[in-house]
Amino acid sequence: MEKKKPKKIFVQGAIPPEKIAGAIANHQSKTNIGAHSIFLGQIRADEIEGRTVSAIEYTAYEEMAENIYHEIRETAFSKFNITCAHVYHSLGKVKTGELCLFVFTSSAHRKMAIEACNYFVEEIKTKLPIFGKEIFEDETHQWKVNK
Amino acid sequence: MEKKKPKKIFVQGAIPPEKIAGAIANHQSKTNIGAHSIFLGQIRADEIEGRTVSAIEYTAYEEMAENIYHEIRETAFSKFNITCAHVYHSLGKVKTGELCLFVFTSSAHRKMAIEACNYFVEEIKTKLPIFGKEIFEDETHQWKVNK
Amino acid sequence: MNINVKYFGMIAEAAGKTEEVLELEGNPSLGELKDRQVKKYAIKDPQSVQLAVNQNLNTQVELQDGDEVAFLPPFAGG
Amino acid sequence: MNINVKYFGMIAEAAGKTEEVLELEGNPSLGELKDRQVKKYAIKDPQSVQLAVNQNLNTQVELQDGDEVAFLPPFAGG
Repeated sequence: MEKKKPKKIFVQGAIPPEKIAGAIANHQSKTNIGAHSIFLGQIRADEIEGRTVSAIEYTAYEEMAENIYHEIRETAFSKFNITCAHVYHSLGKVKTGELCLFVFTSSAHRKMAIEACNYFVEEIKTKLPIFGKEIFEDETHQWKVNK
Repeated sequence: MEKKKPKKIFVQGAIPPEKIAGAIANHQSKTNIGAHSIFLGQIRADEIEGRTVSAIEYTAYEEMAENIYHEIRETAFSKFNITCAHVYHSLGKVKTGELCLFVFTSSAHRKMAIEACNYFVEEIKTKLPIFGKEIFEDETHQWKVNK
Repeated sequence: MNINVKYFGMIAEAAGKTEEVLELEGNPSLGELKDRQVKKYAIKDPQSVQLAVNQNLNTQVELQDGDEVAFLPPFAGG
Repeated sequence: MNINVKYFGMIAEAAGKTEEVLELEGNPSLGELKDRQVKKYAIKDPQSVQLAVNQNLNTQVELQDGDEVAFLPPFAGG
């Protein structure tokens, strides 16, 4: 049975660029780090049958997502020689051009940071129970499905 | 013969985290972007035979580096379906914990952004005539060699 | 037995609610519970719907009184 | 002929300068120029030193009057 408290990954609304700068600045005192890898998901203004996406509204089965994220995180730390990893995903409405996902991994060397970042992104996209409602400019909507 | 003006990649001193936030913010109006991939190089306080690195002082054969970077960039845009790419490398002294390399690629989808970012990082490390003097806390130094 | 059911995304939209407590008779299997709710709320594309019992996607479990069963449409994070 | 020579990194340190103009007699090859300067400045680990002629690493060229030849130690960007 997992006893550790799962890390929080959800934030309300879009992730501001300043949060990313803050996360980077927080790691400048960790002088064993040589490489950071960052992935950002941004909302695209996709056009679907003549309608243009203006925002995605995210919901999640939060407790389950946090527990699964905790397992992903444990696996990542056992697979990759990383010093730290931070993941944030939006809940609620995120407008086109805004950021909904922020994955940040750090390591002494580039290879591990990059591989761990990719691992998190793939696992988050496929394993976390997060749901997205694509809202069009005309207020209609459809449900997003990851490919 | 290449006629286009090469992109500037060198900046004096460390790359501040705010520059990264600014670059991200500048791309929020590009609503065809769905994914950003970022790589950051940070100066490690490596200990070598009892001496600890306190900074790296970078120099470069600047004109040649910019011309080669231009070719790397052209190749990257032909290989990967990316919307934009930005690369900055420090010249002069960068202290431990500070950032010396910032690679930023964007695409509609994550795979292309990530692959292009990795491509830039590998090419920059192996092909650009950039030289690093590792300065130790006792003011002695040695010359860095990429592995 | 009482089952706490949660609905997400397009399923919550179809059901018109995000959760409810079902009083079930005769120890139905998880598959029977799914079929029942799919019909009741006309949930589309039911083969794309995953069920999680107490946050676990393993569906080889028998339902117990007090279980939390979540109806999960395709994931769309990132 | 006159050759503009540039030195970088540990080579500039060994040479005590970052550039100089060499007046060369008898059309030396690039290899001969390298050997000459390696000896002159006691440049260490000469097999790790690359030469660029007019910013080009292709060393299958004949030196021409006015060429820029750069002595490049191992790259260490990033």
